[in-house]
Amino acid sequence: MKPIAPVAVLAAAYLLVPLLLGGNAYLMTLLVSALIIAGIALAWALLGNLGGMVSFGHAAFFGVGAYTSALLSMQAGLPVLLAIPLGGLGAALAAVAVLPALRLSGPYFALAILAYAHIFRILATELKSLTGGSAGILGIPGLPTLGGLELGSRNGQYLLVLTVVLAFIALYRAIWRSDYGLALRAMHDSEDATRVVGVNSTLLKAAMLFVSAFMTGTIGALNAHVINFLDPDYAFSGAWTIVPIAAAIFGGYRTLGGPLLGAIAVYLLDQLLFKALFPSGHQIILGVLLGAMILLSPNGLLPWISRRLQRRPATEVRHAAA
Amino acid sequence: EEFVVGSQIPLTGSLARVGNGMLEGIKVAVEVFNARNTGNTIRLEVIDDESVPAKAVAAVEKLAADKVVALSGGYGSNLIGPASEAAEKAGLTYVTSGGVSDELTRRGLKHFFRINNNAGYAKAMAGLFEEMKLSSVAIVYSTKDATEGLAKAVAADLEAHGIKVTLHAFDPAITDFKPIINKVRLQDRAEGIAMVGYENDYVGILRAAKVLKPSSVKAVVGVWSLATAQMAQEFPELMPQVYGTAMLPFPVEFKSEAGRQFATAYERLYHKEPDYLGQFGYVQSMLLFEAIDRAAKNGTLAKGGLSEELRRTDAETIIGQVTFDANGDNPHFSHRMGQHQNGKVALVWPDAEATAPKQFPGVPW
Amino acid sequence: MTELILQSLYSGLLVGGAYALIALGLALVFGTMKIINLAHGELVLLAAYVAYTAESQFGLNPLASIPFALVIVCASAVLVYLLVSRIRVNRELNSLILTFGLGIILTNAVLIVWSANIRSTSSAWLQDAVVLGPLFSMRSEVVFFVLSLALAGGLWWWLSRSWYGRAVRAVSSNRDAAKLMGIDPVRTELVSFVVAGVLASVAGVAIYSSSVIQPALGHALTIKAFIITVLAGIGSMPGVLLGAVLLGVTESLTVTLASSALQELAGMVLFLLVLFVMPNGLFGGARRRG
Amino acid sequence: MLQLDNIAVRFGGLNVLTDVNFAMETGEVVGLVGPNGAGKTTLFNVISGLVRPVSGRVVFDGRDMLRAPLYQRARAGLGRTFQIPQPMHELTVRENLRVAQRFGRGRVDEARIDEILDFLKLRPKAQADAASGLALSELKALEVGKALATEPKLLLLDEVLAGLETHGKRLFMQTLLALRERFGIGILIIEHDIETISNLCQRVCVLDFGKVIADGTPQAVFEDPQVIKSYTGGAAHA
Amino acid sequence: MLEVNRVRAGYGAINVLWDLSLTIREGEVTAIIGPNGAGKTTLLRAIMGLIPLSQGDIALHGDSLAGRQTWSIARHGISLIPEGRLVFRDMTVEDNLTMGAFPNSRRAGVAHNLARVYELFPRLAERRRQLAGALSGGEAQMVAIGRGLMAEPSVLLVDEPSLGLAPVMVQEIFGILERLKAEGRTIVLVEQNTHLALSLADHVHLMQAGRLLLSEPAPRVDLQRLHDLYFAR
Ligand SMILES: Nc1ncnc2c1ncn2[C@@H]1O[C@H](COP(=O)(O)OP(=O)(O)OP(=O)(O)O)[C@@H](O)[C@H]1O
Ligand SMILES: Nc1ncnc2c1ncn2[C@@H]1O[C@H](COP(=O)(O)OP(=O)(O)OP(=O)(O)O)[C@@H](O)[C@H]1O
Ligand SMILES: [Mg+2]
Ligand SMILES: [Mg+2]
Repeated sequence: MKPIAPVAVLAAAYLLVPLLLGGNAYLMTLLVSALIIAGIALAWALLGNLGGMVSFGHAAFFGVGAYTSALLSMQAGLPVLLAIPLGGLGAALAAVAVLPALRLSGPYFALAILAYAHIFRILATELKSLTGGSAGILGIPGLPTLGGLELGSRNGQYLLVLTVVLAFIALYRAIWRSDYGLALRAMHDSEDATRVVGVNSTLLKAAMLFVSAFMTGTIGALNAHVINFLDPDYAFSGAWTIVPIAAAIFGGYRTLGGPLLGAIAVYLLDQLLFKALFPSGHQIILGVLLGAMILLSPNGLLPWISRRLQRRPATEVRHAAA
Repeated sequence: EEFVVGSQIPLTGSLARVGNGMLEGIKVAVEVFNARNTGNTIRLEVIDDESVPAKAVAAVEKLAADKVVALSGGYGSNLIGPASEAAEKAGLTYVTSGGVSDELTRRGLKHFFRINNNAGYAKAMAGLFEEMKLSSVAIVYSTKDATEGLAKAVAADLEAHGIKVTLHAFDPAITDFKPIINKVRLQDRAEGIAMVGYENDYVGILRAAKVLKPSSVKAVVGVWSLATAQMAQEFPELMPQVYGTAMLPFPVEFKSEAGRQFATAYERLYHKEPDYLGQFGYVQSMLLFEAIDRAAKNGTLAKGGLSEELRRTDAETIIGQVTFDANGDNPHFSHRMGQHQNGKVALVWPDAEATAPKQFPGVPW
Repeated sequence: MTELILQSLYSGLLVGGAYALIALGLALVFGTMKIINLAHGELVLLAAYVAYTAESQFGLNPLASIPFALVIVCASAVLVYLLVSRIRVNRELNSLILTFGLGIILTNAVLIVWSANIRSTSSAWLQDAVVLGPLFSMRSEVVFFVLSLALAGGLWWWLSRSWYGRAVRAVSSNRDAAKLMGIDPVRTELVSFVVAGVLASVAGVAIYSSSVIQPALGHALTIKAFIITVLAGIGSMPGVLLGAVLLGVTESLTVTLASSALQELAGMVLFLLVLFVMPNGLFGGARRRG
Repeated sequence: MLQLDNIAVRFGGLNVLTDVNFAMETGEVVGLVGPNGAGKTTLFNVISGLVRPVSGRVVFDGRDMLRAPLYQRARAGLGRTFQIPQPMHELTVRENLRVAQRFGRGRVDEARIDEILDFLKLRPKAQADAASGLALSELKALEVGKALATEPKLLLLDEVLAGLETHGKRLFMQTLLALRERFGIGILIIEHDIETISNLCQRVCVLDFGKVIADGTPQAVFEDPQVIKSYTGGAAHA
Repeated sequence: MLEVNRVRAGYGAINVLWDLSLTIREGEVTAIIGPNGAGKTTLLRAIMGLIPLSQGDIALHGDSLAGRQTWSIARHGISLIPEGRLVFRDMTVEDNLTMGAFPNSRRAGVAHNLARVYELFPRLAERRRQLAGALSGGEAQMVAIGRGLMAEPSVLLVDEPSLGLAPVMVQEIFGILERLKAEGRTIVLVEQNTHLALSLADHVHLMQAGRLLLSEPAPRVDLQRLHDLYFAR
């Protein structure tokens, strides 16, 4: 893409959107929700594209991040903006428990991590004294006001979540373009081949798991302070896994921008358009959309768009590092 | 003048069934209210929150943007919590009966109102057991929030009355209850089984009990969604003698004019017997609409006086007396207990409301 | 105590049989095509609702409704396959989102057609108690346990002994090589989807007969089936049966010896432990390296 | 520089290697031959760390390697190829070499990569995807390329010459010998072509049923009646 | 009987075969030789329909095979023993071999043919219950060859059968091919070992860079000239 394009997109996201839509709390709420999903989708795609691991349990990290941050801010009284990254760290810490699963591959890994999500959910339900059990936590403090910017307002939430997601994209891109990114991609389907040329694949995979868990946990923490509420079923809901996966694949999980684009497209189309047309049957349309997308453009929306726009190959992951 | 009332309610997703049930009652309330010719009419705007908290918040914000005057709806404490906070921010009155968690009314919200609560259910269930003079009760409950809270409250109440209680929590995902009931049969040797869960749990527990036939048990008591017409019709084998909370007997007999009005409208719209979800949805909405009417007439509605108007409510309704305290809770709320008797549901507790004596001891097997 | 434990083992065994029934179809399609059919649970559910309609409208015993369920569910399975077979790129991941979309469509279609109310059989015959000494169960559980055994055995025979079954495995192992043997991969895969549809039909009727159904159940069924498939070792039908029974027994023993609130936890911990000891599941063969 | 003591490997009930003792010096070129399924590739797997023996010792460059993970052995200077080529599927040919160089050797040197590409005649395919787009012989060349890019001290070659045209084989052997001269690396090569082995190696080791049945100069080994019976079938003089 | 007529084929945008024409005669052994990357394997894949022809036609007994699916070509009695093994890794050795007889017309002879293959490769008999994915390179090659023989094809295409086999086994394989030739089967042999190939062949085609450079009856082939042509780039 020409350098102008990303700048234009950024300017639109930071200036145009709040200026034009900022007055509409409903739209901004939808956007924030979409960005939350985009953040998880991005972390999921990172683990898949770089770590070569498909996860069916990112809800595990999302929930741990959310609970960590909520509890730190409420019980230890930490400032919310400090508690959020600590939520990410908490999720990364939880990923330590997941390390044994790195020995597993393919669907075995995918489901092992799903099992972790279930286990964490049950622990959150059972550890009543800490988490409040199934009653959950109401009244989680919202985002603070920082230098005059009211982060707790819908616009503030939008700007903060957007910034975090973009920062994650930048991190993802940096890893991808490094030699480590190359080695990580090399491991897919050929782990032994990569190890006999000197790559410490276990370490690299573990690192990707931590990064992905951190991202997901941070997003989970952000969401907790946006929605001000948590309970085990919600925090570890399978929806935090499956919707981002759908969004990532829909947008093009092999591209940097695909998960973000996919999440926003799917969420907004569903909530704004389909729901308005068919108030209670709109999910059917969403299903049709997902299926049709895969049949029409198997690489996802972003590659499809860039093909249309530029008649040039999309900036797909595998070519980006050349 | 026409006022728009919003309803954020789960019509799809895990709470679809209860959400739809409550919505039926809300719609009946609109019908009945508009037919009264008070000079004001109500139009309903419904948004499905898909059983997802974030979408519930978005729904409230959309409704606020569409200039609704108040909200009636919501199901599930985890959806009502964030949604009612969004409503509070928008200064919108929020009336519900879909979440019994005590937390909801402890938040000190100015615009939040609820016509039912945990305590009312616990009172009814424990009251029935105490009346039976059982020596021991096994409480089998789902680890969900509402059920767990209720089970604990009932347990405390029973123990205070010297009844021996054993608690069996179960994960909502489980389908085979035989191992639990077998513990009740062989270890607890309890005289009563209290079920605190949802329909699918009741069916599972009752089936397991019918298979194992614990001989010590003299009564099986559940809570919501159990002593209903629907259960009587769909599971005739399982229901005989089973107790559950019920506001109305089945077939419905209303003593009051208000009740008859509700039942006729309900049957005209849905061609079936009204159930408890519909009743609660109806009552909460009716109280709200009446408050809107009053506020509109004395001119406080536009000035944000609706919540104060609603707080002044003191009404005898088809679920009993309703008033609201400072937190929006209804201190009068107390449930009644029904029992499945010969394919019908009779009210058996409290005595004042009873339509038939309870068949005791009695179990479905 | 022994009586409790015996009953618990027996209950776990029967529940395991039901789990296996739900998982077999998913395991077949996954094992032979590397396609995770996220709509599998919905197909099972569809069969259950067909049984419900047959019973409530026409008074048919659920067992007698199996043929109707077969027709409808197999047709749906064929439809799913026809769509999946159109995926040209990255079939393993893309089929995931396609079948997820189909699952959403089916769930909501079921919701619209049958409403959100819970349903279950009212057949007294199926609900009757069957008592074997100290062991109690519902008749439907026993009936479907036996069916489950028979189907797992039949499936195992089909895959390992019949020409068509072996062809199915050959296609999954190496598509090009299979074509060179004269195998039409599309037809073979279609056949395995139809067989999966048959299994889903029986599973659906079993669920309708022994427990309670509602529209949102499909997704949970898929996950359960998936977990058992992986626990079994992908592609192994005896593994599915063993894994499912192991899971069922672990869960019921947890209820008996500890608390039923921990039953899911125990199941998941068992799953992880098995995988950590046997990274390819109970019956998954290890691959040669180098 | 490489020493194997009493290596034994079992798979299930199958003894694939029993009591294998073997040693080679820096700069030596040794041929490893034997019937199909004798355990040659398995021995490579033991040396490079893919298979853990039930007993025995692997010493390389004075270090006990038995517990060392794969990547450490590679960094220590053990380079290997796979009999069934295992390219890094998602990368191009050039990227394959780059990863090997960056992680096996420690730093990237594009000039060296070009040199390797030229030597293996892979230059025209440098941008091709490794997984699709290469003929079998090219995949084998890529195997060698990856191993060379790590700058090994000992090169383990598993049937890399099989399927090469006669002339290509000769060229290849010459370059290998040149490499040995220039960098003093040792080569252990599995090959079924007796002529090639005889020309290339000073020493040949024969495995049969997981045991070393002969070890010596090519002439001596290929005249051993046991070797003729189980392996060459009298083809040595063809 | 098998006519390859001005065929162009390749992989996506990369074309490999350039207007290649050749004839394979019934009952003969036709050797196709040529340097690495000449397109020999690609030709065999094109005949089997594994890659589409962008131009030209391939006909068996006058019936066009172009556009036909691989499995239907295989059922027509053409069988390929592929290079690079292509075995069913997740199936046992015995199941691998059995799959060779998948076409209906071949199933009757399974037991007999299986016994014959085991006789040829005793090593496979020992390993019959082992998953093919765990075999050694040479053993897998035996499986691929044995599987090809199970089909009793009327036309057998063999891609580098000697690859990875120990010298004794190579002799065995060529013995088998010799016998098949004697039975009157049509064989197309791609082989790097020119010496061996020529010893068996009736007719020789030399390919280079996707074109046919030379086509001669085997007895007339001059090794030296062949050698020169090989490297005339
Ligand atoms: N993971 C495994 N499981 C079971 N058997 C195995 C495994 N790996 C290797 N084998 C067996 O060990 C034996 C030796 O295999 P290996 O690959 O070392 O032979 P090789 O000498 O390299 O033969 P070739 O010349 O055919 O390549 C073979 O019979 C093979 O079937
Ligand atoms: N899948 C593929 N995609 C793109 N190009 C390919 C592919 N397979 C082979 N090629 C190219 O086609 C050309 C011919 O390959 P082919 O395998 O037919 O050669 P060959 O004559 O069989 O060589 P060898 O002796 O190495 O087996 C080679 O240049 C190769 O790089
Ligand atoms: Mg080998
Ligand atoms: Mg070739």
